[in-house]
Parts: sequence; structure tokens; C-alpha cells
Amino acid sequence: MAQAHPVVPFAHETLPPRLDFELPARVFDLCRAMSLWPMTFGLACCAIEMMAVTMPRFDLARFGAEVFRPSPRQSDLMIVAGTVTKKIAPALITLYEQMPAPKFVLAMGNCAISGGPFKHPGQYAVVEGVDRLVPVDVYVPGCPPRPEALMEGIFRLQKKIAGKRFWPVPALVEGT
Amino acid sequence: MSVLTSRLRLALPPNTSGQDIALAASSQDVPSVAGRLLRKGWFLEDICGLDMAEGLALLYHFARWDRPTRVVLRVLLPHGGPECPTIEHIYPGASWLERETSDFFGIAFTGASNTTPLLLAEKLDPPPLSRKPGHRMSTHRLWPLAQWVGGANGNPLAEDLVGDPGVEAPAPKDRP
Amino acid sequence: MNFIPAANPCSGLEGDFYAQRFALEAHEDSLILNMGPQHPSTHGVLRVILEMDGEYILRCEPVLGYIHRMHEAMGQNRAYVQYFANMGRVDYLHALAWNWAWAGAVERLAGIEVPARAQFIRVICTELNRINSHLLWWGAYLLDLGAVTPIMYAFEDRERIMDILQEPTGSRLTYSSFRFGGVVADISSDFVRRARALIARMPERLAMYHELVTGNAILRGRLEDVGVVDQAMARRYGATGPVLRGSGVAYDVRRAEPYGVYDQFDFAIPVQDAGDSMARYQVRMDEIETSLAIIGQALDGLPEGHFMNPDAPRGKWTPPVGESYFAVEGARGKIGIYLASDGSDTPYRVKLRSPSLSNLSLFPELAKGTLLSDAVAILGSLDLVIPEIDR
Amino acid sequence: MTLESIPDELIRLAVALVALMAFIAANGIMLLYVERKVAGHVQRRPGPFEVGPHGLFQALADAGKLVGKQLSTPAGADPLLFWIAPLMAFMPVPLMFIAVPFGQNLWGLETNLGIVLILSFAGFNVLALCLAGWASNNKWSLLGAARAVAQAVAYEIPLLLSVLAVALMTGSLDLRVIVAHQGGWPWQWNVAVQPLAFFIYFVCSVAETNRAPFDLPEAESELTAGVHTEYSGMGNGIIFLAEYANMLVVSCVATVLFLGGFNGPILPGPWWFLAKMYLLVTLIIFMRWTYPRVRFDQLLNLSWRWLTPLALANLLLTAFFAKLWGGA
Repeated sequence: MAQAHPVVPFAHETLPPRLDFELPARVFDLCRAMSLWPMTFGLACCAIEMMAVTMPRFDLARFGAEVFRPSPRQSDLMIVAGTVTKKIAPALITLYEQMPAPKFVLAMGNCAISGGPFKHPGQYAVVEGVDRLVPVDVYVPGCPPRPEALMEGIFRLQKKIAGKRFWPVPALVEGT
Repeated sequence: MSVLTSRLRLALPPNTSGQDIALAASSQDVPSVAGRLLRKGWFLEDICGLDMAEGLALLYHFARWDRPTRVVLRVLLPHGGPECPTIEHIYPGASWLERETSDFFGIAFTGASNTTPLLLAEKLDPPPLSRKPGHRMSTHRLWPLAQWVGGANGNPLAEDLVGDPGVEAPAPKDRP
Repeated sequence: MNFIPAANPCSGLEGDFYAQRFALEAHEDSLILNMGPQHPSTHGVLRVILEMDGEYILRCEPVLGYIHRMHEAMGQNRAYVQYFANMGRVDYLHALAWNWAWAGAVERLAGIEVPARAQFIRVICTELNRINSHLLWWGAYLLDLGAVTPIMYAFEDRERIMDILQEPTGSRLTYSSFRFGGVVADISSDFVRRARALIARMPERLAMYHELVTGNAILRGRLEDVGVVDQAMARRYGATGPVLRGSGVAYDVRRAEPYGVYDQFDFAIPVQDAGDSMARYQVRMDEIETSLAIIGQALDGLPEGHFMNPDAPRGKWTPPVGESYFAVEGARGKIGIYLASDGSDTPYRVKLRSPSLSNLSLFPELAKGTLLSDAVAILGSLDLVIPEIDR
Repeated sequence: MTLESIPDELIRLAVALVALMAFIAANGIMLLYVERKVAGHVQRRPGPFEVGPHGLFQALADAGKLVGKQLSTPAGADPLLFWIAPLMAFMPVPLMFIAVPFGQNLWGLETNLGIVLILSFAGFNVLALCLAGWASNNKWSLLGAARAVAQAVAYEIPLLLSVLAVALMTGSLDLRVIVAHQGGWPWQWNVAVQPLAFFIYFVCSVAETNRAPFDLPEAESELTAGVHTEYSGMGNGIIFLAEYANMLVVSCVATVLFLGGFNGPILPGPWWFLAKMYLLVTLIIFMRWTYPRVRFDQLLNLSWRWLTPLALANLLLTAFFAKLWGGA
């Protein structure tokens, strides 16, 4: 991130693990990567594309990430799909705090990344980037991002968790 | 009621404005005009604030189900301490529109049951949609055709609006 | 990072500012429940504070503004054409209706002519978008009612329509493809072919939807006589769109106040008299058929010519001083834009009349005395898009 | 103390319990997969597909993840009750299975009160949900718990009455006797004689296990996640497991009572038993993805106004005919 974000309310204190074995840790990481349950937390336009990604054409279920849990206690991934306003910010932080570790945040769309089209001089309502509130793992740009982009974002997150990309990289098709 | 009619002033905006007739009233007449419009079968489309050089204008747009007409009720409030009586006891749907206008322009609606900010997290000062004094437009520029005609002047719609004295609007209900 | 006014520690009441204010009037032994802003059935970030007596709702108050995105403030500092981008995001489900409202308001103010072909393209695209919006509503509403599968079927059709609409609009969801005096791109013969194929396919799909869902006894039990809106109430709250038409008023801006070329089409306005959630459901399902009929006629009568008025203003441009009000029929009801211009290159004031706001204002009265499940059914039947309410 | 001094019954019981635990755990994992796969196919999409061949390892990954999640106890919750509740939901399940005859001589415990044992342990489930909802210190959970209790009370009665009809007809509460009373072919099953009782039992069992369209205690669109809103990690996982296990139990009992148990032509008994059981389980899963949810008052009306009187009438008729023909 080029921009320095002064306000990060979450100073994470990372304690060293009491037990640290290589193999179980890798197995757990693999399980976590393959079973990312997102929270039902649609904010705005991007939420529709977030829904679209679980629908028959894209079907996120293929990668085990379609179990949208309404309760933050049962979810692993918060997809911030839409504009974060100053009014929702406290609720968003609470939801993030309620998620049990290990938890991940995916900022979907330009609004969640930087305020997007609503960032302008003198704006009074929008938080300019959700990373000012909670630590973000993956940014998916777009307004809104296409479902393919969101899926790619989730793959990147899986790679970040498990250290390996499992699915083939789609080839760029010229002229489309 | 005839007193009210004599206090109302009418203008015929140009065809391009999408408004068929404009009523100008002082703020204390707003509930009685609204009550009369409700009895005649008009519904409230929206309440629009407008920061003009002469003061804060409130535009109440009314429309009908049975024919394509639109009436705008214009009220001009002073910049210092703008106040207007509420019409939520006549059009309950106006409550939110008034709260929203109050958020954006700092207009106080007297007698309203709920005055908490609707869209904003807290009251902003200056209100977000108010303009700097040098950037305000004069009402004479925006409404140059406001040669106010006192009475109906043969216009059938105006006849309908101001001709019939009707019944006095119901008084606001006592609130718990 | 405390943006909400801090709770008064002396009051002894739980929750934030809004909840405390609400709790002041609460009965003894009642349960104050916050539904939202993160709740599966509030479709985004609506928050409703409920006062419950067991499962029954004594009183409720929606709290808005969680997705207030300053559209009206931005209207005062964007160039006229830039504001189309905002229009795509006010109501992202029926973005083209908002596009049309904005284009119409400016065209009416500045007296810009729109070529016939452009008008027809607008009609076709807007109606396709309306079908899309109603399909999403249908799926999401049934999701609220606990039926998980229909939304998957609805999205199958939605994806087809989005594929078709991508060509003239260049976007999947937040369309901002109208311009003053026309649209950004012409439609091709391929578009026409695919749109015709869609029209041919949809009746079959709709019949399947009705067979699968509409006749279901559980669904009817959940919707009939729930959330009855009568006409006087609809007038007092300014309800429009399917909510009003579900109460027996055949008020449709496309017919009542024709804009564009809607007066050239022959279509029926679906009306139901019951005023309950089932009536609103039926109206929306029938409106899909109406839209299909309009698209069919528009495709048949599609004239040749420009898709954009060659004399139309582009880029930074200043309209004359004045005001205009333009209303269109969105999927959720009457969309209106009031525009005041001071002759500069940015609007002086843009006021967006959002149908969802008026329709939602019915909710506290409708929900009073109902069960929690009914409240969910009523909320869904109003077809809300929260960013459109909060703007 | 030698091995011989331990009674055979006890060894049998211990072995059965261990085996049943494994059976339940394996089934829980498998049913999670099956449920998502069935959902996928009902919804015209593949469902879990990429994690392992055809997504077979998906449920394992989920289980691994749930085990590795942080367990959080919400502020203001009663920690003891909060964590006892999921265990209480799960622990009775193996005990319910021990009386079920899976095949000829394949059962954990010889008892002539098998059905009573199962039904009494089934009551623990509602207690667990009630505790979970109460201890969570969450209003949504509390509403869910209230719904769970009202629902369980309402549906236990017609369920018992429909079971009683079969017991009257057979003249025994011993599951093995009930199975022996039926033959291998569908027309020899109790369902052929007692279709109404089977229907009532099936509806009630779906309601008892809180499955859609009767999933009100966890009604996602109304109560966020209902009773288990506050449970994270394995707390949630165990409640899930208990839900699937309860589904298995009611399907087992339905198989025994109405579908001839392990009786069947050609193939050995256990296969028939499992086939019938999984058929019912799949049916329950199918229903979940097909129907909208009923409203709470409709749910109670269905039970008190329709199922209970019908079950009573059915019981009376059964008693009458049993008396007429001298019972079993």
C-alpha cells in the first residue's frame, strides 16, 4: 500500500505458538484454505456480485467457500463488499472482533479498498478504505469486481494461507 | 381558509421544469396546504431543500395517481435558525424526508416526533449540503417567471388548488 | 473511531444512541432487539430496532444511513456527465432507470432531443434491467422466507440477461451507459437476436417459477394477509411501484406520465387488489411479463438512425439556468430527480426521490403486531435496495 | 480380575458404543458432504468439486478447520452451561443407537424397551438447545431456544402417538420384535398398514430434528443463526454433528418401525437397513432445499390442530382393530 494509514485500531499481539509442529500446521493451513466460510455481510453493489459468485454459473461451492454464515462466530472470512461508511464502521469493527481466529478479510471493490468513487475532497460519510479499520488480506479491485475477480481473490487468499496455488491460472485471451 | 388562500401565491413554471404549478407559502401555512392537498388526493413525492441566497428554500413536490401533474410548494426560510412546522401528522411518510432535510440543511421541523439524524451518524456543522454564502444563487435567477399571480387566473389546476376552501387540516395528534 | 454519538453512561440503557432513544419508550418486560445492520434478511445494512413481546412485534423503528454515500452532495461537485457514474450506484439493481431519470432531467432542462433509436435502445435496456431486478428480488425474497434454491434459478436467468446487457452498456451491474441525447453504444443484430431468444425463453421459465414456488402452500400461508397496505395508507406514505399496484392502484409512471417512447407501446399494468405480500409478489411476477412484452414491441419497432444526438453536449458543458423534475418508473417505484442549475458546469442541487425510502416508511406501521417471521416477509415484499434509501 | 470376569454384556456394550461413535462421526462428515452435494444438484450447480476427487475431502477440510478454530465464549455468557450444551446435544446420540437392530444379531443392547430408550434420550436434544440459547447471552439465541422448546413439545406428542400405534399393533416396545413382525417386501412392512402413522412420524421427526421447512430455532433469515449464533469452531461443529446424528436416529427408527428394518430379500440385512435409512436421510435433505420455511404459529397449528388429533384417531383405530384381532 502506497498510502500510509495512520489509524489501525488492531495492533495484533502475536504470541509464539505453544506447540509448533511442521506437519500438523501445514495440514491445518490446508484445511483452512479449503474451507473459507464467508460471513453474510453485503454492504452495497458488490454484495450482488458476491451473491453471483455462489450462483450456478460461478459456483464458489466447488472450492468449498460457499457456506455463507450469518453469524460472525462461525465465519472465517469477511468479504467487505461495498462502501464502508462512518456510520457502519463501529459495527464492522465489532463484527471483525467477533470472528474467531484465524480470520481473514477480503476488501472487495474500490469502495472497500479506498473509498472508490465516493472519495472526493470534502466528503463526510465514507471511510476511505476498510484497511483503516481492520487488517485486510486481499484486495480485489473493480467497481464492482466481476465474480471471476472475486474468485481469483479467494484463490489468492488460499495461496496466502496454504502457501501454494492449487488451481490453474487462467490464460489471458487476446482480443476479448 | 379563505385567509389562507389569500396568503398563497401561485406561479406557473415553464413547461420544461416538469412542474405544473408552484405554490408559495409561508412556513406556518405548510400544514394546512398539505392537509388540503391530501384531501384532494395528492401524495407527497419528496421534500427537497435548496440553499438560496435569500434563504433556505423547501420544495414539497406533490403528484397524483390519476393524472400526470406535479405541484411544488415552495417555502422560504431564513438562514438564521430555519424552522418549519412538520407535516408528519398529515403525511406520515414526510417524517423521514423532513429528518433527511434536517440532516442536510439544518432545518428544524417543529412538532416532529423524532428529530434524530436519519442518514448522518451525527449532526454536522455546517450541514453537508449548505453552500458557502458567496456561492448561493438568487431565487430570482432560478425562478425568473415567478411573477406571482395571486389567484387562479383561469388555470383549471390552480382553480382546483386554491378555489375550494376545503376543511381545515387536522391538528397534530398529542404524542405520548 | 467512535463515529456514533456516545451512549449516555448515566441512562443505564443498553446499546447506542438510537437504541437508547428507542428503549426510552419501551414497555416493561419487552425485549429490544436490533435487527441489523448485519442481518441476513435486511438486504444490506438496514437496521431495524424492534420491541418484542415474545415473537410479536410491539413497535419498530428502522435506522437508516449505514450506507449513506453522499450522492446528493456529490451532485453538487460533479460535472453533469460524471454524475451518471453515481446513478449506476444509487440503485444498483435497476441502475438504468436512474440513468434515465438523470438523463431525462438534464434533457428536459436543456431541451436536448433524443433520437428515436436511442429512445428504443433505452427502453429495451431498461426493461431488461427491470426483469433482472425483479428476478433478483424473487430469489432473495424466497431466501428470506427460507427457500434457498429459487435464487439459484433466478440467477441463471439473471446471468443471461447480464450477458445481453453487457454489450450495449459495458458493465454487469452498475450501468452508467446513458448520455444526454442518447446512449453510449448502439445495439447490434447479435444483441437483437439474443434479446429475442430471451423473450422466447422467459415465459417457459416463468411458468416453471410459478409451478415451483407460487402455488406452494407454505409460501401462500406465509404471504397471504401479511402486511396489508390499503390505498389511503399508500397515499399518506407516498408508496409507489409494485407496493402501490399491489393495493389496487394502477399507477405506473410509464403510463401515467409517459416519458421516452413508452406511449408508443401497448402494455398492461399488472394490478392486484389484496394489498398483502402475496399481491406484491404477484405484481412483480406479472411485471416481468409486461417488460417482456414491451421489449418485444421495442425490438419489432426498432427504428434506424443515430443512437446519440450528434448535437448533444459532451464533456464539461453548462446547461441553462433553471430547474426540472423528471420521474421514471423504476423496479421499486417512482424515481424522481429534481435538478436545479445555476448555469455552471456542476448542478446547483440534485435531489433524488428514492422509491425505496417511501416504501420502507410503511414498514413500522405494517410490522406492528405481527410476528417476527411476518416482519421479515413484509420487509422483503417491499423490495428494498438500501443504498437507494440512504443515497 | 480376568477378562472373563467382565460380563459379556458389558464388553458388547463398550464395543458397540465405540463402533457407534465411529459410525456417527463418519456419517456426520459424509452427510455434510452429501448435503452440500444434494444442494448443489438441486440448485443446478456441481457443489463441492475441487477439494479431492469430486470434492470428497471437502467435509474433512471443514472438520479440520473447525477443530483449528478459536473457541470464544461471549461476554456475559454462562461458560459452564454454554459449553455443556453442545456436548449434551451430542452425547445422547450414541446411546440412542445402541438399541437399534442394524441386522440379525447386530445390536448394542438387548432390551425390550428399545423405543422408550430412544425417545427418552431424544428429549435431551431440546434441553441442549434450550441451554445453548439461554447460556449464550444473545437475544437471537434466546428467541431460538424458545422456539426450539415450543416446537419440540408440540411435535413430541404426535410423534409418540404415531409410534404408539405401531407398538400397539405389534404388542411390543422391543425394536427387534417390531422388525421381526414385518417381512422383507414392502407390502409386509408396517407402513402398508399404518401409512398415516408413518406420515405423522416423518413430519414430526423432521420437526424434531429442526430441519427445514421446520428449522425455526435456527431460522437463518430471521434469527441470524438462532440458538448457535454464538458458537464458534468445534462448538458449532458438534451441534452440526448432533443435528446430522439426530437425523440418522429418526431415520433409523422410521426404518425399524415402518420400513421393515433389516428385512429384505437376497441381500443381507444390514445393507437393507442402511439403504432404507439413507433413503430417508436423503429425503430429509431434499426437503430442506426445496421448501420455504413455515411461520411459527403455522408450525404450532400444524401440530396441535392436525397432527395430534390425527395421531390420536389413528391410535384409537389401531387399538380398536388390535382388540378385534387380538393384537399381534
